[in-house]
Amino acid sequence: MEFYLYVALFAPLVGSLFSALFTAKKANKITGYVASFLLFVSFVASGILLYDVWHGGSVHVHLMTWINTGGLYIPFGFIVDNISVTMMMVVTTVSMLVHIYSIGYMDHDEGFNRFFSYLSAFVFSMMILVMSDNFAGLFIGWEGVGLCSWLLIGFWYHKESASWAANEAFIMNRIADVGMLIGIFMIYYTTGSLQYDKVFAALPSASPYVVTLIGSLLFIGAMGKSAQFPLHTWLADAMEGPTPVSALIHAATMVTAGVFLIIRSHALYQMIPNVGEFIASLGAFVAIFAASMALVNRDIKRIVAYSTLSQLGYMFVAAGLGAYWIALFHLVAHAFFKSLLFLGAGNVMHAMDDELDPFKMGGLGKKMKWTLILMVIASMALAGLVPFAGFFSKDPIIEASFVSHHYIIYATIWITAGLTAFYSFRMIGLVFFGEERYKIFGFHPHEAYRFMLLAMAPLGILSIIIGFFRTPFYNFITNILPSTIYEVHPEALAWGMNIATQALVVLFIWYPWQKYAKFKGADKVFEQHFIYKLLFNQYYIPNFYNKCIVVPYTRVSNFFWMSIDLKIVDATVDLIANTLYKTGKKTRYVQDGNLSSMLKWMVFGLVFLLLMAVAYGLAFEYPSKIAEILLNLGVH
Amino acid sequence: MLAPISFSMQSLNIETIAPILVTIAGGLFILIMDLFKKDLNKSLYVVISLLFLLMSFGFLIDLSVFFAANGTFTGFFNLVVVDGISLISQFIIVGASMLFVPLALSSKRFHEFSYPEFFALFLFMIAGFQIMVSTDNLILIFLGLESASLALYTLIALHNRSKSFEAAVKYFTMGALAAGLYVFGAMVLYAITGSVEIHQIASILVANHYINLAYVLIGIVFLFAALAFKVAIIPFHTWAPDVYEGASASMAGYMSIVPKIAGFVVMMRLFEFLVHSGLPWIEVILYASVVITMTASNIWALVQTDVKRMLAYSSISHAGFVLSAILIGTTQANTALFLYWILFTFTNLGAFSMLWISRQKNLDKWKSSDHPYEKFSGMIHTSPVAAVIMGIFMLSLAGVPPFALFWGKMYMISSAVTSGFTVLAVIMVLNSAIAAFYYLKLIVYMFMKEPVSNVHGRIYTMNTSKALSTVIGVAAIVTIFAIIVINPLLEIITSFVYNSGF
Amino acid sequence: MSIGLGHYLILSIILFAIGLVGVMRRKNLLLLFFSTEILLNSVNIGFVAISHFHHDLTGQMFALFIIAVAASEVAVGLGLLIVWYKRQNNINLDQMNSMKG
Amino acid sequence: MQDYILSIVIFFPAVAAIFGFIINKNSMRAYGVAVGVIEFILSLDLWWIYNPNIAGFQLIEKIPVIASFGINYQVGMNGISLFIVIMASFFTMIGIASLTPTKNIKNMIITLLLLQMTMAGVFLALDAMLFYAFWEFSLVPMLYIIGAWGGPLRIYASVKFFLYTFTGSLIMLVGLLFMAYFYYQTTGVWSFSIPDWYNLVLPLNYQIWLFIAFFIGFAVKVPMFPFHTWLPYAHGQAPTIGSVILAAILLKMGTYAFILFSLPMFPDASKYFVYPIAILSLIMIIYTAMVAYAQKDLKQVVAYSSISHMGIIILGIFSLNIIGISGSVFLMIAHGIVSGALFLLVGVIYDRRHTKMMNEFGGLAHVMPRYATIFGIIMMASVGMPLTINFIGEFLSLLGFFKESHTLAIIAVFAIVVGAIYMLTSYKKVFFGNITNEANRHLPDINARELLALIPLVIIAIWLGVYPNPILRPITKSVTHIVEIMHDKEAQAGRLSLVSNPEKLALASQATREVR
Amino acid sequence: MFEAIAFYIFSILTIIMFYITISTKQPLYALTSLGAGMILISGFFFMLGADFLGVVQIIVYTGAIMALYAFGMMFFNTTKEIQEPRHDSGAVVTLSTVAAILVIMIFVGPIIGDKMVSLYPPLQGATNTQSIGMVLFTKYLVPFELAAIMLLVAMVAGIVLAGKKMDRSLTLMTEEEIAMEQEAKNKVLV
Repeated sequence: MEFYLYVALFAPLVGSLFSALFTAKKANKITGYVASFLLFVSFVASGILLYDVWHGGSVHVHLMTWINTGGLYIPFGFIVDNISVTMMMVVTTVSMLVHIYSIGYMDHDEGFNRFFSYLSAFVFSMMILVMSDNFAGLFIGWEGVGLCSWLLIGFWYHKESASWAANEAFIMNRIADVGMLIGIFMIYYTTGSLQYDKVFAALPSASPYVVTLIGSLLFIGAMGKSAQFPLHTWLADAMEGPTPVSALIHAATMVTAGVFLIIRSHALYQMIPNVGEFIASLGAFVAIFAASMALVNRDIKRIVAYSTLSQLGYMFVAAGLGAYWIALFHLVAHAFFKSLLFLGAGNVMHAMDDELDPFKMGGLGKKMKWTLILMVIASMALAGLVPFAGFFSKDPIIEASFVSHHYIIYATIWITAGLTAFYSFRMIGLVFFGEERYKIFGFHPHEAYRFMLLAMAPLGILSIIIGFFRTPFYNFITNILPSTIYEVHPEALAWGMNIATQALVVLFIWYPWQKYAKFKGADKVFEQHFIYKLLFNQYYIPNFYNKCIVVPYTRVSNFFWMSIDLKIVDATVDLIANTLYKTGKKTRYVQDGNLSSMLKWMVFGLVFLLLMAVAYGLAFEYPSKIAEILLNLGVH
Repeated sequence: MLAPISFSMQSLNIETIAPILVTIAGGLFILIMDLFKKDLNKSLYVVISLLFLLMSFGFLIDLSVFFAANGTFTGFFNLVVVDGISLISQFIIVGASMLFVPLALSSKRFHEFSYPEFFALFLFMIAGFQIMVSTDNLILIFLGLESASLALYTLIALHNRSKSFEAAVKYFTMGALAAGLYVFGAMVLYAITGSVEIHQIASILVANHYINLAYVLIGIVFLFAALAFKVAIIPFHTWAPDVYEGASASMAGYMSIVPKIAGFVVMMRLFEFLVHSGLPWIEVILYASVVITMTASNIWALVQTDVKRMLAYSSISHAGFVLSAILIGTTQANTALFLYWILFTFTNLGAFSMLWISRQKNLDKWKSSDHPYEKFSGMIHTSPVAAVIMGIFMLSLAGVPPFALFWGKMYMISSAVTSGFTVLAVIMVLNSAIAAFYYLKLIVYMFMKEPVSNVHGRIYTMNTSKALSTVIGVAAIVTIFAIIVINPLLEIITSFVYNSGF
Repeated sequence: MSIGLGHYLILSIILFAIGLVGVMRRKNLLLLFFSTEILLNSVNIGFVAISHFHHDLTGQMFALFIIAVAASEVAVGLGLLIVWYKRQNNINLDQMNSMKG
Repeated sequence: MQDYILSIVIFFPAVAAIFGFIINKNSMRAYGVAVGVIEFILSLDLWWIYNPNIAGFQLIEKIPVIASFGINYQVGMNGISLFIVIMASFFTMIGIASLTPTKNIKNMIITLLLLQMTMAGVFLALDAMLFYAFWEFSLVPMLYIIGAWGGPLRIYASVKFFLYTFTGSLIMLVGLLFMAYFYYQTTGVWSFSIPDWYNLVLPLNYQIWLFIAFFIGFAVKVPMFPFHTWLPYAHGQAPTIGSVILAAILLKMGTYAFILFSLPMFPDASKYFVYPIAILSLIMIIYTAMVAYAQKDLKQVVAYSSISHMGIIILGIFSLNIIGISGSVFLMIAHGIVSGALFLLVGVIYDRRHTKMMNEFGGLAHVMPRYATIFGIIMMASVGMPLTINFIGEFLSLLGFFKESHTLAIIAVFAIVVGAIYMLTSYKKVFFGNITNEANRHLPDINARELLALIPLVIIAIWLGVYPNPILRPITKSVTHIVEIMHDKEAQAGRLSLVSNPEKLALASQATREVR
Repeated sequence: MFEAIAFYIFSILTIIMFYITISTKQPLYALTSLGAGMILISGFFFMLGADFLGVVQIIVYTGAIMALYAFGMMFFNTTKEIQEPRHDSGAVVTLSTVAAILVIMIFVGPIIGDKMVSLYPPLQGATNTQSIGMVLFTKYLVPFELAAIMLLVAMVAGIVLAGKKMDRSLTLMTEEEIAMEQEAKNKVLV
């Protein structure tokens, strides 16, 4: 099985390097094909591993030693167990499809080869992240995906906004990584190892305080990668990257790494339920917070991005409440339907020459039937309609929060479920139905390439059917994850709740459908409303960050440089030199070249020495008398 | 009627002054030669001087061997003392003179070298300095000092231009004042102790427990002032920059070494017992002198615009640095003084010789001073070898290892450290840092600036000849490879200094 | 009242001080040289007095050599003054300041 | 030959430099490259000869120089110096190879070769005086390089560089002499041999003063926070090659000296000063990173980034444990490679445009994609991306220091944020966006000569990031030895004496010439 | 008593003479008073029994040195009144007075010389001149010879400096000028 592990891991790297060879060359489809094929290989290998693990196997390899010094031992070790193989499947599947899709999407881009190089590199990093058997390896992948995310967000580097967003994403992730790194230090410090198995074996004997601290610190890392509040702003801005990137990285895989981390460390988080509650609360907050912003947004990709954020919130709710398997399951399902949604949005963008404002579209459904269908499937899955994926993955979270008596969380995410439906179908309505507003702007939309749609198709299918695999998945995953089942009792209540949720969802699908599918013009009154502005401006958080962090940071930096470094530290040094030099300049005319004054200097020196000599001589000779005189003068 | 006095020739130990006699004989020989045949070429006199100096050097070696075997010995009624420090300092004096004499063979003609008397006076001067270091009798010291000084004033004036006259007159006048101070100091000590021999003065004072300390200190102050004038300790230094500037570069280089070592040896003899007397006053005064001399002259050197004048101030600073050895007064410190001075001889003489070979006679650009910094601008492009050599001398003066002077500095600082003068050591190194700036200034001009337009590289070696190149070559080689000779030097000096009780 | 060593020494010191004043004040080099002679002479008195009161000849020796030195100095000093005077046509030391700083 | 291989490594370049005077100007570069290659091969040979079983110094040569004062020509290497020497010769080699045609190239190459001698000398010297001599002399070639080939402020910069470091080292000299004196007091013999000094246990108050004296010398060289202002000038004005060597090697002298002197000789004082120094390091890390962010000159950014990274190195050293110190040593190498590469990269655009101001550029990724790629890789190494060389060093240093103090280490970890901020913004300013300045429209991409210099660096930066063991293992071995010395001394702190279990330490001073 | 009177008269006169020397504006007065002062000093020498020195003082100082100075004065044409600025005499007087007072203050006290052993006492039954001769040619032989050298140096120096060769300066002439001069000289010889 080791062989398959290495194939799964390194095939993307090979693809990346292969594409990298052509980066300076003209766009060449070969790179796309090769990279996609290698991803397929990786997918197959992952599948084989899944088969193996499904049957109770588990692969744990040790490739080589990475760092070994002074009692610290970190190998390149990889583990394929139930959790990682699940993630591998998700990653390889979505990546493979996105790769294929990208061949079409990036068709006319001159950075075609470069794109595939980055994309495959991302997959490789993600594979390391999920397969590593220790925290250091995890961190390698963690940073690796961050790097690739930076590269891909800033892929169109000529756009100021793109490069800005790339840097923002990277730096914000870095801030979170500080927590992560400290957490890793803390783990090493506490347990003396970074291997998962050893760490989790040793942690129970550590003090609860330390464990809490470690849990919190790791979660800070997770917050960054999964864009949880308050580090969420980068995700929306990251939509500057090519759409397949958004689909792969900012929906399906990378952003879920935070959730993966929590799931991976479930042994740790089980020990600290209070941190878990915090995670869940934050998740719930982010869920509704992001959904609210999605309600009014005028950028289809950003809407999807906020929805991703919201869904991540759900996952954290589940993970925080200890329902790890549910979190993981939602992660899987979400990966499929959300990437589908993004790819659909990509199709729309392609058709509209990169126009993103849904208010400039409308009626695209006629020209882009397949896209419409796929998007609707994805949106339904997202909204959690029966029998789409979302229903099987998201509703259990709501139930779990109810069952564990977190009613506020429950209420929050229940409402969020409605909002989810609202913004999804607002977008569908605005984009695909109603008047063909795009004509005013002179667009000529067209359906995407056939194979792009074909690449999306599996995702569509999965979005529909994945929900039915919940039970097998449960059986499979609970081999290592805690097998808590959250069932609402009595059964009637469970049914009632389900129906209520469905009703809510349907209501919130119907309302925007009503409103936006026949959209005529913007609701000016509403747009002037405070809440609209608040939501539209993302609660003014980016502004806040800009004003309270970016600008002050720049100012303080300038201050440090201009006022402290140059004017104090450096000036002090120069001052010493200048003082010496100026003293020299001022006193050099002591030597005025006149013989008389030269002689006077000599005599002056002599007299001065004489004074000293006499004073000392007398003091030496008549100490008692001098003491007496001094006493009379009042000196003691 | 008085009985005739009789003493055997043997008892005089005439060999004690053999090296001195040889130099005097050399001077007389030249004078007599001149009587018979005028207008002989200066090269002849150079060679004759060298030969006599060589003979003197040979006698010194002879005496050293004897000293190494038997220890200190005296001659002429204990008037002439041959001990370690007199031998080492005579080695320095004669050796430096041997390096200096060939500088007369410059390719340009300068006034002083047209006189045979120049060489005669030069040899008499050496004899004077040799006398000065090989006695502890204040009278003989005085006579040696004066005869050397009088010759020196003349040698400076013989350069024959108004600046050199000005220099000579200034030096002379101040020298006369210093002579007055010296004899007054000697008088005071004589009044107290009834002796003019330092070792007797010391033993009487110690026996009387420094009774009437104020008198002693007054005498010391006057003597110190006179000697401080000789070695240019602030505030008795004021002659130095002007005289260095007025004299020819070769003479200035010579003056920075030989008269000073003679002065230091006398100081060493005088202060040897004082610094161990436990009188804090002596320590304080010397301490202050050391610190002020090093620092102030460094600061003044910073702002000079003429290289020779800068080197004058730097020489004052080096003298201050070396004075710390007197203050510390341990064997290691005294050893360090000589080691330092030997290394300084080569480096500083080299540096001044470099100035000497670049001496121009009539370049319109640089009329007011001989060696302004601007003259050396971009020297690396026009005259690379000379620039590199000059750079090495500057680095050595600044105390950059592995060049010669670093080892002297290091050993001197070590002696301070070893005797608990930590603060002094720190001041010493800080001063080295200040000093580095002005040496660096010349390097900056030579290596980093663009060459002055219309100046041919020839001007930097205009005055050179084979002899001068040889001297510079020797100085440069010793400066670069000093590390090889340090160990034997150190061993010899230590044993000499230690065996003479310093 | 008898005259002791102290008296002579004090005289010597007073004369020395006069010499110092002269050395510092005189601007004419020739007259400046006069003052240096005063310095040496004052010391001579001291030496001879000490020699007398201590019954020791060293002081007289010293005085003798000081006289010799004084004579030599005059020769050299006048020589220097002559060359200077030939070149500058004055012997005022205020005119002698081409080097400074 | 192997017995004297270290001397050959040290003096071969110097001899070659002297012969360089007679080489014709036009062939000088070829000569320089040839000498550089030979020197590099010689230093690689050191790695081949290196015996991994010896923790202390090996290949020791000892020739008395000033025997009566205990100064010897003593050289030797351990796992720490080995790699820095290799790196030094490597940079000299590629530095000469990538030299752009400039005036007086002959002088430049001769100077570089002399500089190589001093660098090898500093890291291989085992006698404190020899060390000091090389340490000081290394200033001279650098002074010349900056002063003669630098920018408009070159003279100010070079003189400042020289005087500042010179002053610091002179104070260190006082410390050295004191140390020798204490050794003399204890044993009755003068010695400047560092392995001998390792046997000396000093009372705490002595240690503290000596530590301070050495610290000033090292801190200026590193340069540590309040003493750092010469560095931006030096880098800003120096020619590319000067900056490269300055950043890659010369700065490491200071940190290397901390490990060579401060830790094993003054273990108690080191412990005593951990917090003050850690705080200085933190200031270096955060403050200079912020200052770097404020820069407008790309080279200054890299210069300040150097200071920031040096802060992490210092922090790692003063973790006083094996992980931290090993990490620091590793980071020295890493920072050498990365900052050297960065300066070379800045030199590439400087050669083309004769300006380093970032606002002159923008959108360079369009016209110089290969250059942008390499810059990107090196930049990512600089910000500590895992699987690049820097990460391992930073990770270990910080991890090591985390053991010492949680709070301070936590602040220090913010280095990865502030580092990313200035690096990425600078990168964005230079490479991203559209070409705004027409002068940049037709800039040629990186050429073969520049690639020749950079590609090896990129390869090393990644190779050692993925597989650090070949150098981390020897480093750990030697660091462990030093930490053991510290512990042994701690056991008998207090009196001026020799360590009581010298048989263990005897290994250190033993002339071990095991040849493989 | 006689001794005291003589001492005080001589002292006062000497002081006045030397004061005139340093303060007068007439160089001739200065010269004369200096000579007078020196003769008065020889008086002290005679009073102190140093006959030989007294004679030497008169001969060397008044005879040789004064004559030299008189010659110099004529040469420099300084017989007329000289102008000297007086702006900074305050500092001068202060410095010297302080020096004098300091030293005097000390010397008012007793001197340890009373207990001192004489190292070179005058010979019994010999005149002062004889005693001096005895010491001078034994103990002080080397200084005596050296003094001879010194006088030789002074003589050579005086001759060289005042000589005609100093009138032109090779230092200031260019090499070409020197060569031309040499040629001219050769021509004359031919």
